[in-house]
Amino acid sequence: MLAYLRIEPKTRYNLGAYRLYRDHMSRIASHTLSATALELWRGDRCLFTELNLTVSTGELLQVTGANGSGKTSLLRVLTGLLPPEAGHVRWNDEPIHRARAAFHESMGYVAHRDAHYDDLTLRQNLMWGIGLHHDIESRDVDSTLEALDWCELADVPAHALSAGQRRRLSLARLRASGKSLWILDEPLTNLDAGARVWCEDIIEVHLEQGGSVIATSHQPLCVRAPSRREWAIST
Amino acid sequence: MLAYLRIEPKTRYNLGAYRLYRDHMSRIASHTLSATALELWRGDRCLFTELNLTVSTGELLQVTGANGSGKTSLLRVLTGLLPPEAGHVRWNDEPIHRARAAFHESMGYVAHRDAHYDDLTLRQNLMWGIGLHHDIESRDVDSTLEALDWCELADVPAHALSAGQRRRLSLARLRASGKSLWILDEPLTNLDAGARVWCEDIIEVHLEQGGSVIATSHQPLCVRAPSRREWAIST
Amino acid sequence: MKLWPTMVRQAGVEWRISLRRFGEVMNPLVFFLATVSLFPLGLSPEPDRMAGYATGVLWVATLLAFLFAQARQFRAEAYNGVLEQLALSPHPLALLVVAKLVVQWVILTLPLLILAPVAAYALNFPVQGLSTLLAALTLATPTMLALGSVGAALTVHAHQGGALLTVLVMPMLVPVLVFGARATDLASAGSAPGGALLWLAMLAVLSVSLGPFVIAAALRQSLA
Amino acid sequence: MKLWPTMVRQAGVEWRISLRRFGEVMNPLVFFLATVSLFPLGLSPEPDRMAGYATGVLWVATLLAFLFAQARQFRAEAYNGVLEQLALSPHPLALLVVAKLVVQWVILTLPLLILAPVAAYALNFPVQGLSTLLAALTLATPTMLALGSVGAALTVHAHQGGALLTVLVMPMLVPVLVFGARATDLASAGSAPGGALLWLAMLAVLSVSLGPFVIAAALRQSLA
Amino acid sequence: MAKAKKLNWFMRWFYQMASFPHFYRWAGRYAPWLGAVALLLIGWGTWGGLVSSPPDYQMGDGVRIMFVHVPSAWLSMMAYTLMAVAAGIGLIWRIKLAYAVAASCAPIGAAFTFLTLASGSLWGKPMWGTWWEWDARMTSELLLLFLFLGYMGLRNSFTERDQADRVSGMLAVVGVVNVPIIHFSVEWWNTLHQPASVTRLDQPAIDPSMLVPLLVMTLGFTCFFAWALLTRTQGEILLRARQARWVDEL
Ligand code: HEM
Ligand SMILES: Nc1ncnc2c1ncn2[C@@H]1O[C@H](COP(=O)(O)OP(=O)(O)OP(=O)(O)O)[C@@H](O)[C@H]1O
Ligand SMILES: Nc1ncnc2c1ncn2[C@@H]1O[C@H](COP(=O)(O)OP(=O)(O)OP(=O)(O)O)[C@@H](O)[C@H]1O
Ligand SMILES: [Mg+2]
Ligand SMILES: [Mg+2]
Repeated sequence: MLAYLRIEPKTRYNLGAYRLYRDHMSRIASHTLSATALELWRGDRCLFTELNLTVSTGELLQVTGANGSGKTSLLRVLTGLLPPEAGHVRWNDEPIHRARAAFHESMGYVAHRDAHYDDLTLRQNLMWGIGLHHDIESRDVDSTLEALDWCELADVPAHALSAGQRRRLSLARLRASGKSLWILDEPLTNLDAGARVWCEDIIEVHLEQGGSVIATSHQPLCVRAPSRREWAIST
Repeated sequence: MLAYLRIEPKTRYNLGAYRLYRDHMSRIASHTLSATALELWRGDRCLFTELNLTVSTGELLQVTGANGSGKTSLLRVLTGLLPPEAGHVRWNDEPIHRARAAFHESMGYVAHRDAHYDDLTLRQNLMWGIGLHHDIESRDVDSTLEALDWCELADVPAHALSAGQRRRLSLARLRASGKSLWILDEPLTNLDAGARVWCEDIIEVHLEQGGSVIATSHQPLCVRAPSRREWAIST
Repeated sequence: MKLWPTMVRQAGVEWRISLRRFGEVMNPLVFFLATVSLFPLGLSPEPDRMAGYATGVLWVATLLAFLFAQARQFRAEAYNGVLEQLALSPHPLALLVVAKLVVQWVILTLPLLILAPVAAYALNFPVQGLSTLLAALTLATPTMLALGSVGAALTVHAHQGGALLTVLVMPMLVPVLVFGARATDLASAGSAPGGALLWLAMLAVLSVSLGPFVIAAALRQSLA
Repeated sequence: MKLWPTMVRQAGVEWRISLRRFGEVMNPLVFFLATVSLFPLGLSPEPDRMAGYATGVLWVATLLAFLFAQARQFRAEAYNGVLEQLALSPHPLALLVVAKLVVQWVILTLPLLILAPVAAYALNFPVQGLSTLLAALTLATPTMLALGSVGAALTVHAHQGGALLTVLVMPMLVPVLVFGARATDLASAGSAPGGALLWLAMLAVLSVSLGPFVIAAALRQSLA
Repeated sequence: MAKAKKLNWFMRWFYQMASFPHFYRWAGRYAPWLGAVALLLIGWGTWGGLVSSPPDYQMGDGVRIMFVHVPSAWLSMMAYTLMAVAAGIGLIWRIKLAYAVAASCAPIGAAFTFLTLASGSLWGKPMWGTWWEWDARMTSELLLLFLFLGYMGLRNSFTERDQADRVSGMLAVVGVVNVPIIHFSVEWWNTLHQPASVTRLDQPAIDPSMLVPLLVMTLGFTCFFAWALLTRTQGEILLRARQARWVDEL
C-alpha cells in the first residue's frame, strides 16, 4: 500500500498523479512473458533466430542494438502483432494467440509512431485510449490532465500538438490504462528534460508496483529497477 | 581547401563520404539569415513575439525550449513554410518571400517527420531528394550509399526501413544536396550511438566549411563549432 | 470490460470524427447527386428516354457513392498507428469494426434515403415504385457497406500499393445490384418485387453477420 | 538547376511510384469499366435501350474515374512530409505539379482511350461516332485532371474545414461534360460536332495553363 | 514426430505432404508424367473433336470451339475453387505449402478464364451474331477474371511474402461466392447462354460422338492444369524455403 509513496516525485508532473495509480495499479498481479526459439525474417534477411527471453514481475528488460537490428520487429512479435516465423510467445505459460484477450488486457504498447486520432482533441484521445482498455469516467481523465498540467491543452486537436506533447500523451495514456506489462519503443523520443524525468519516474513507479517493462532506447534510460537486464540483438 | 581534411573521421561512416563534399561544398559562400520582430500565434496562444535572431557563416544556433514552446513553429517560419503574424525573415538582406528560389537553393530542412516516398526504395528516395536541389548522376548516389555502408539496403522500400535508418536517410540526403544553411529539428531522434556520432560529425564538417546550422535538440549535441550560440524560447 | 459500453464509446469516437471531417463525409452524397444529375445533362433529358434508365442510374449511383466513401476508409487509422492500438485492445476487433460500420451506415444511408426520392423524381421515376426503391436501398446498403469494408481492409496499407478495392469488391457486389435493380424495375412497372427483396434481405443478414469478422481478420493480417 | 531536367526527374519519380502502386493506377480504369458494365447489369441490357444511354454512361464513367483517381491524390505526400520538401525545392512548385499531372494524364488517359472503344462497342454505341468520342475524350481529360487536382489540393488535410471536393469541382466540370456529350451525340447521329469540340479545346488550354499555378498556391497554403 | 504417431493415417499423410522438401520431391517425380499424359489426351481429344466428330446439326462446324471452350470454362472455375480451398487451409492450419499452391493457381486460372472468354466470344459471333453480350454468365465469368487479377495484384502489392499470402488468401476465400453464381447464372437469369447440357443429373443431352472427345479433352486439360500447378508450386516453394538446408542439397 505504501510502496509507491516511497518514491519521491522528481518533478511537478508527478504531484497529482498518484490517484490513478491507487485506482488501478496498486497491486499488480505477478505475471511472466516468455519467448522461446523465436525466428523472424524480413525480406531475405534473418533478423533473429533461436531467440529466448523471459520477463516477469518487477523486471525491466532493455533491448539494445544498432539501427535496423530488429528491436522494433522483436517488440511487435512480443505484442502479438507480428507472427514470428518460428517459436512461441507465452503469457503466463499460455501461447498469446490462444489467450489473446487476457494478454492484451494486461499489456500496453507504445510504438515509434504516436497513435492518436488527428482530428480529436487531446482529452478525447485520452478518453478513447483509456476507454479501449477499461471503463472510465471523465473524472479520471480530468485528474490525469491535471497531473500533467495540461488543462489548457485539453481541447487542442492532436494534429496541432507538438512532437513532445504527442509523445507524452501516448505515455500518459499507457499509464492510465492500468497494464501490467509495458512494451516501449524509444519512449524518450522528443521529450524535453522535464518530461524525460517524468517518463523515467513513471517507469520506476510501475516497476515498484510489480509491473514489468520491455523497452528499447538509444538514449540512456535512468531508471532504478528492482531487477534490470539488457538484451543485445546482434546483427 | 584542406579544412575538411583536418577533421578526423570518428566512425566508419565517414570514410568514403568526402568526395561529395569536394564536389559541392568545399567553399560555401558567406551568407546571413536574419529574423526581425517575428511574432507567431497558434490558436489563442502567442508562441513568440518580437523575436530577433541572426545566423551567418560558420555559426551553429541551437534553439532550446520545453516541449510545445514553439521551436518547430519557429523553424518553419524561418524556412518560409509558415508565414509569421508579424516580422520578416531575410536571406542575405532580401526578404525570403521575395527571393524564394535563391533562399531555398541554399537552405535545407530536416523536420520531425522524415520525408520519404514510402513506395520508393532507399536509393530512389536519395536520388529524388538530391535531384530536387541540383542535377545529379547515379554515381554520386552510389558513393553516398557506399559511404554509409548501405549498399545492401539500397533496394529496400522506405516503408520497410527502421526508424533510425529513415532518419539517417534524411540526413544523408540533406548532406548530399549541398546547402549552405541547415535547419534541423531534432536531428538525433532514433539514431544509435554510431549514427549519432556520424551526425555530429557531418554537422562539424559543414560548419568548418563555412556552412551554418540552426538546430533544436533535446539531447546534447556534441559539436565543436567555430561559433556556437543557444537561443531559449521562453514559454 | 463489458462489450456494449466499449462499442458505444467507439461509436461515439467515430461519430465525433465524422463530424470533424464533415466535408469528407458529405463527399459521397455529393458524388451520388452528381452521378444522378450528370445523366440528364450528358444526354438530352427527354422524359421517355430518362424513365428507361432511371432505375439503373439510381442503383449505380448508390453503389459508386459507397465505393467512393469506403475506398480508403481504414487508411488514416493504419497510417497514424490507431489501428494498431485498436488491434491491441482486449476487446474483439470485430466489435470495434461494427461500431465504425454502424456510424458509417447512419451517416451515409440516412441522407441517401432522403435524397433518393428527390433524385427519383428528377429522373422521372414512377411514383408507385418509390416505396420499393427505398426498401430495396435500405436492404442493400448494409451489404454494400460490409463488402466495401472487406475490400478496404484488405488493401489498407498505403505502401502495399494497390487500392485494388474496386476490382476486389465489384464482382461481389454485382448480385446486390442485380437484385436491387430488378426489385425496383418490377415495382415501377406495377408488379410485386417479393423475391428480389427477399434475396437482398438474405444477403444483408449474411454480410452483416459474417462481415465484421472477415474485416477484423483482414485488418489484423495487414498489420503483420 | 535547369528546369527541364528537374521536371523530367520528378516525372520519373511519379512514374516509378505509379508503377509500384500498380493497383492504385489500375483502379480508376477498373472503376471506369465497372461503371460501364454496371449499367447494363442494373438495367435490362436490351440493345435498343442501351444505345439510348451509351453516351451518358461513357462520359459519366470517365468523369467519375477521374474524380475517383484524384480525390485524395496529394494526401500521401502531405502526410509523410514529401510535400513540404517539394515546396522547399528551389524550383517553382507549379513545375513539379505539372510533372505529376503529365504522368497522371498519360497513365489514366491512354488506357482509357484504348478502353473507350471496347466499352462503346459493348454499349452498342454507333461506330460512326467513335472517332469523335475519342477526340472529345482527349480534349476533355486535361481539364478534368486539372480541375480535379485543384479540388484535391484544396482539401489536402481532412481537418482543414468542410471543403467539399465534389462540390467544388463538379460545377466547374459541368461544361466539360455538356460539351463532350453533345459532341459525341451529334457525331453518333451522323452530324458534325465542330463547335462543341472547339469549346472543349478552349477549356483545356485554359485549365492546363492556369491549373498548375492554382494547385501550387493551394498546396503551399495547406502547409502553413 | 511423437505427435505424428498419434494421428490417423489421413492426417499423417496430410502433414507429410505439407512439408516442403517432401512435396517438392513428390511434385518433381510426378509432374513430368502428368505433362506427358496431358499432351497425349489433348492430342487425342483434338483429333476426336476436329476430325472424327460430326458437325452439329444446328451449330455446324462452329461446334468445334466447344472442345476448347467447355473444358477451359470448367477448369477456370475449378482453379478458383482449388485456390480458395488451398488459401482456406493455409489460413486455418497455417500451412505454408497451401499458400504456395494458392499462389500458383492464380495465373493458371486466369489463363483458363481468359481462354474461356476468348473462345466464348469467338463462338458467340457466328452463333448469336455478337462478340459480347451483357448476359449473366459472360459477365460473371468476366468478374472471375477480375477476381484472379485482383488476387494477383493484391499479392504484388506486399513486400513481405507471408503477409501477402495471408491477406490475399482471405480475398480468395471471400471471392469464392462468385463460383456458384457463374454456374447457376443460366438458371437464375434467363440468358442467351447454353443451359447445362453435360453436367445434368439425368441423361446428358449430347451425342456420344461429341461427348467422348469432350470428356477426353477435359481430362487432358485437367492433367495439363495439374502439371502446370505442380511445376509452379515447386517454384513457389523455392521462394519460400529461404536458405533451408535441403534446398542447397538439391
Ligand atoms: C464470352 C462468351 C462466353 C462465356 C464467358 C462463356 C462461359 C461459359 C462458362 C463459365 C461455362 C461453364 C459453366 C458451368 O459449367 O457451370 C460455359 C459452358 C458452356 N458454354 Fe459458354 N460461354 C460463352 C459463350 C458461349 C457460346 C457462344 C456458346 C455456344 C452457343 C457456349 C456454349 C457453352 C456450352 C455448350 C457449355 C457447356 C454447358 C454445360 O454442359 O454445363 N458458350 N460457358
Ligand atoms: N524487404 C526487406 N529486405 C531487406 N531488409 C528489410 C526488408 N524489410 C525490412 N528490412 C530490414 O529489417 C530491419 C527492421 O528493423 P527494425 O525496424 O526492427 O529495427 P530497429 O532495431 O527497431 O531499428 P531502429 O533502432 O532504427 O528503430 C531493418 O534493418 C530493415 O532494413
Ligand atoms: N489551436 C491551438 N490552440 C492552442 N495551442 C495550439 C494550437 N495549435 C498549436 N498549439 C500549440 O502550439 C505549440 C506548437 O509547438 P511546436 O510544435 O512549435 O513545439 P516545439 O517547441 O517544437 O515542441 P517539441 O519540443 O515537443 O517538438 C504547441 O504547444 C501546441 O500545443
Ligand atoms: Mg525501431
Ligand atoms: Mg518540435
